[in-house]
Amino acid sequence: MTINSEYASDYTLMELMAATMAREFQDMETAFVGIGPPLIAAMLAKFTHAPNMTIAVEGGAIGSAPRRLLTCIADSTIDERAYSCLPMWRLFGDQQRGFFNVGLIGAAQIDRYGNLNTTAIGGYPQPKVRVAGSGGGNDIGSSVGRLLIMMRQEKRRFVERVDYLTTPGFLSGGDSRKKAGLLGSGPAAVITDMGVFRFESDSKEMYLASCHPGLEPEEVRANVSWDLKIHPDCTVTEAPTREQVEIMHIVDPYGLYLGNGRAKMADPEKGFDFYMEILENSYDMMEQLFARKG
Amino acid sequence: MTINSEYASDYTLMELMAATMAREFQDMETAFVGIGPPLIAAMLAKFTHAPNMTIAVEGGAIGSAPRRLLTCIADSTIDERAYSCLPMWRLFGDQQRGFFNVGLIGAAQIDRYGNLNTTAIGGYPQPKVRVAGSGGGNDIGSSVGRLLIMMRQEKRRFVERVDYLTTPGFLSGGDSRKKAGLLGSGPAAVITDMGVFRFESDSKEMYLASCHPGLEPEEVRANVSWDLKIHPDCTVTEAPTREQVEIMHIVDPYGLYLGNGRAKMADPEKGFDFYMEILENSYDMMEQLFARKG
Amino acid sequence: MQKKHRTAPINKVMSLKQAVAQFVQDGAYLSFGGIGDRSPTASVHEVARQGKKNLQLVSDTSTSFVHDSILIGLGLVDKFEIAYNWGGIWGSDEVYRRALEQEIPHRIEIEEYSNLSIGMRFLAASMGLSFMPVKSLLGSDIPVHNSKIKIIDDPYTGKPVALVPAAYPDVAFIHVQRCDQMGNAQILGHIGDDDSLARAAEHVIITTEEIVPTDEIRRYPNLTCIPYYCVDAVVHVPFGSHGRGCSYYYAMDVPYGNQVNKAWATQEDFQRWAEEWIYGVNDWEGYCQKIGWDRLMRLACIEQRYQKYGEVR
Amino acid sequence: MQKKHRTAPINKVMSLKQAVAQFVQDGAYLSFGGIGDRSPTASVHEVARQGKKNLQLVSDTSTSFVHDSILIGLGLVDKFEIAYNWGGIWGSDEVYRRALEQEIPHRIEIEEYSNLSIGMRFLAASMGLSFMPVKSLLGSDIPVHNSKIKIIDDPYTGKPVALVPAAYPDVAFIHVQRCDQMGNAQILGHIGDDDSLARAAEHVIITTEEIVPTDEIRRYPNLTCIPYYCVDAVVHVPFGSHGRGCSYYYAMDVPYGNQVNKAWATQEDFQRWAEEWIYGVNDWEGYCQKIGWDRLMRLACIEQRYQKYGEVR
Repeated sequence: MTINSEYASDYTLMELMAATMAREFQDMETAFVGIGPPLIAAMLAKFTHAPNMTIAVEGGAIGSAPRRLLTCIADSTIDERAYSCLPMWRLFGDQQRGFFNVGLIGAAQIDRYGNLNTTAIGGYPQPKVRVAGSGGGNDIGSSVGRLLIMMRQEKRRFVERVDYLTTPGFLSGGDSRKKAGLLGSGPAAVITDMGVFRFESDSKEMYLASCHPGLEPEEVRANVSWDLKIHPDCTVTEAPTREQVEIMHIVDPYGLYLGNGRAKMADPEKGFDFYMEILENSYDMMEQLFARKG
Repeated sequence: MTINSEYASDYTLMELMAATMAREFQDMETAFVGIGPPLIAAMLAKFTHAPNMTIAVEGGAIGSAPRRLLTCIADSTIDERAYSCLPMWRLFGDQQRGFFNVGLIGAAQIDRYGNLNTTAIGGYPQPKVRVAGSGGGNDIGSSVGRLLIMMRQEKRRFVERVDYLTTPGFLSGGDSRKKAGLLGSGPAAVITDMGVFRFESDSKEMYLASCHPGLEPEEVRANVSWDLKIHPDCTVTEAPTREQVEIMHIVDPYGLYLGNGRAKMADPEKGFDFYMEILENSYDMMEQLFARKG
Repeated sequence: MQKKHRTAPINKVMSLKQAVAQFVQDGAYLSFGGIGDRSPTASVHEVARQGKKNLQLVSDTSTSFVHDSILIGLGLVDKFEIAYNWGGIWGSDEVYRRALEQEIPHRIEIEEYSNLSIGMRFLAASMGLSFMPVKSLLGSDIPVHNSKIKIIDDPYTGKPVALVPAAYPDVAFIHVQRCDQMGNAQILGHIGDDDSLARAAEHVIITTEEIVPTDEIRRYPNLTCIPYYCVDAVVHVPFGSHGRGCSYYYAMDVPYGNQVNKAWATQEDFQRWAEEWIYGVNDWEGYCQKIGWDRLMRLACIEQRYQKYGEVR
Repeated sequence: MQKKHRTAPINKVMSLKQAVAQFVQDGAYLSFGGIGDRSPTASVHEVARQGKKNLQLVSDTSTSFVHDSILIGLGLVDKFEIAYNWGGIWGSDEVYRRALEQEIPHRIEIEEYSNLSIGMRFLAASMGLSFMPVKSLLGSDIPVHNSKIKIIDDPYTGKPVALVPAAYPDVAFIHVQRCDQMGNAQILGHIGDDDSLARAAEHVIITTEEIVPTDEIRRYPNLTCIPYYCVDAVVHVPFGSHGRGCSYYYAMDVPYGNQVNKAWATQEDFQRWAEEWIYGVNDWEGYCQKIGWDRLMRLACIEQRYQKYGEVR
């Protein structure tokens, strides 16, 4: 065991989530990745065990190798040294055709069968809380090889039935997904700040597969609205390795996604200089990372 | 009247056809043009009265400005200094959307309502004579703004009903074209080696609009299988101008389309050198033409 | 559906003021293109400045703070056909929340799709068709609340497939890197659905970072994803996507969005922001002046340190 | 329909012999891409040389003398789905005529479309769909003789519209100008339907004029209309379209086609031609040797006098 593969002793919960999610990607895969922490998780996979994984993002770029943090699924960074830039409908068409092994997105609400809500909490069309809408979420959930989900664990977010079904998981379970005409194999894993969830092969019901260090299964169950099944072999989530943490610090050195960097950028006086500083320093740091792991 | 706009005294029948067809194009139009003499007619229009006409061809190129003779709707020449190169389906989609004012194609057979056959003469699927098939012909005839047709006049080619309806003209006349769901306004003119034909506005039946110099309407009618209508104002087709003939000689100096150049190229000994000679000389001649009329 | 107006290969350069005045009517069905970056922000501001109202908007992914939300917050929008509207890293869109949760400033009708299905709506219209099939939307609540989506048994496989209706905007605004005077527009980098949108709309207004000679366009014909015949107006608007970036030209201004996010906290705050940044200037050049040319130049320099088209950086 | 096999970003360079042997079975449903130029002529010859038989072919426009006709004349084809098959300036295709008029060398089933509707078949398959709507074909005899085309009342407008079935070839052969080892392929100039075909096929064999480093691909990401994930094999085949041209690399060899046209006058002539030009050489390099490298170089020089990508010529 090299020093890099030793477990880190110091890491944040967000870093644990990203590191855990990174392990869901395999080398050589083509991945469709959504905005925010999912992008960090995918970059982390690429710079550790999955150097030949290709990342595609909604704007239409495939296989970019940016030396800056991606701030969006459609900022100029996604074009940087990309293999290909396509129209968005073409990229999603490629996904529908089955070229993408795996997709990773977030959600505001999830239910027992892995269906996701990113549209509206409490009522539609005039909800209590309105959120972004499907974007590419519905498309990825409908067709990608396997779907990965990353979200916050709260009882009101883990519900019996989503208020609005934006992105199909397994619908009402069993073979209902297939009967609806959907492609892909549906959700494979949900990773939250409390644990890792997977789905039974026949019923397609979500179960708890591992708890993050320091938590008991019952504590997780208390943050789920339905009677959550706990796998008999439910384990403790593996901690991030030293290498994983180190790379997250290089990829997101100012904690834009995994820390409080965004608040600092909102400062009307110093925010812009701070942003320029991030960009100015990024090139060399990332070049070193590519030299090591690219 | 300048010397260029005077009528030429010496021209071939093919040159008359091309010159007459060229007059069907207007400046500023976007034209979808098929292979062979149609391309010469369109180039001729562009280098005379329609300098801002844009030519699009099936391969996917728009607005090329080649300094070589186009030998095909999809040879490398069509890319030369093009505005845009698109996939073919996209170009035809643009046509279906209505971006193209006019299209010009050839045919093996035509009928009373301007329907075209480019597939099979005498029986289908095992015909007496098999020809190329639709290619883009059906698509252009189905959707382009107005359709122009250029073909040889023979009784067996001008028939009551085409053996195989490859490309829709006015179907069975009247409003049958519109009822079938077709777009565009259908055939506008047919130009042959004997005359110019147009279509009645209500019945959509073809009539003779002008005879080429030296021919009488009855001679044309004798080369049509149905009881051809002759317009009361049927005139004599205007001769090519000197300028038109001069430009055809520059554009196709070796008569590849309008003369016997192709036979010369088939010579196994000297054909290739002849072809190289054509290409080597073309650049300067066409540059001069662009300088004059581009 | 075929075009009513065909556009010719003529010089179409005009001011943004003129283009909006000439092509946008009250009640128009508009689409602002781009996806994230290449946001036609300058055009959004100009439509707002001219007070065009009762608008119907259609977009795939709309980026808050630079896009449709501005018009929604100003009460200029009656209907919104949309897949995604949010601020991303910039945070939540309180204007959008207020409109949909509390009907502030007034109720807007919402018609929802996914990114691919909006893309297919533009693709259908780009080809003069009235619908396209798609394997998204099935089993979700999107078609439950949107009767324009039809779920049918596929006539070839017998399995369920969704049909979405073509979207034919009256006017589309698209910001590009390079365009010639007649409207041959080249997009560098990611394209979003702008190739289809340019064909779907009855009129197209191109704003461009650079107007280049047609001979320059001819050097890379494959980059011309929008030919002149789609285009009605060509407007030279450097930094026309500010807030967002423009690939190979300037980077996204992340702090800008984080600051605007705060400035939109209440409807009164939003109104003050619009008074200052939209109505308080005459045109986009006034906006750039106000943001600061030094800031814009720094965004350009940093982008070009990382990438310049055709170069190894 | 989703892909059965996903291809990874690995080195896929191999010989044409190996690629054909590995991916093409007897009875396969094949498509040779290109449109006029960029004909995958070398691939057609190799499939013929390996005697793959009972083939089903699908193409939009197939150019005689370098394309599907060769396999038809050799009796290797059972079925042909096609919009256009002819020689253009090279004249009539007597092999095709004999096959359809006289069932020489044997009967082939013919299924006819138009160029756009074949393009829509590939576009449908490229997105995993089973059909596409199109406003061509209506009122013509094409659907009369092709029961796979369905004319329906458009569910949105009530007017007639044609539906065409997706085409999912087992293997597509596409010739391009530039490609890296993992299969990121760049087409310069006109594209035909190859962008869709590459996605529609279960396996894709790219023959390329040049194999370039991936860093070179990254300089112009918009030119990569076929990403690596579509591609199973990358084969370096300079002058792989000879007979036809390859934009920016070499011109069409017009006299070649005029000569081959004569050489195909009777079935016996055609057989002799094939013995000499296909079976009489080991591979495409043997063919180039026989045609003459001097001749090929002259075609390259003359093309590059007129155009070179990105340059003003």
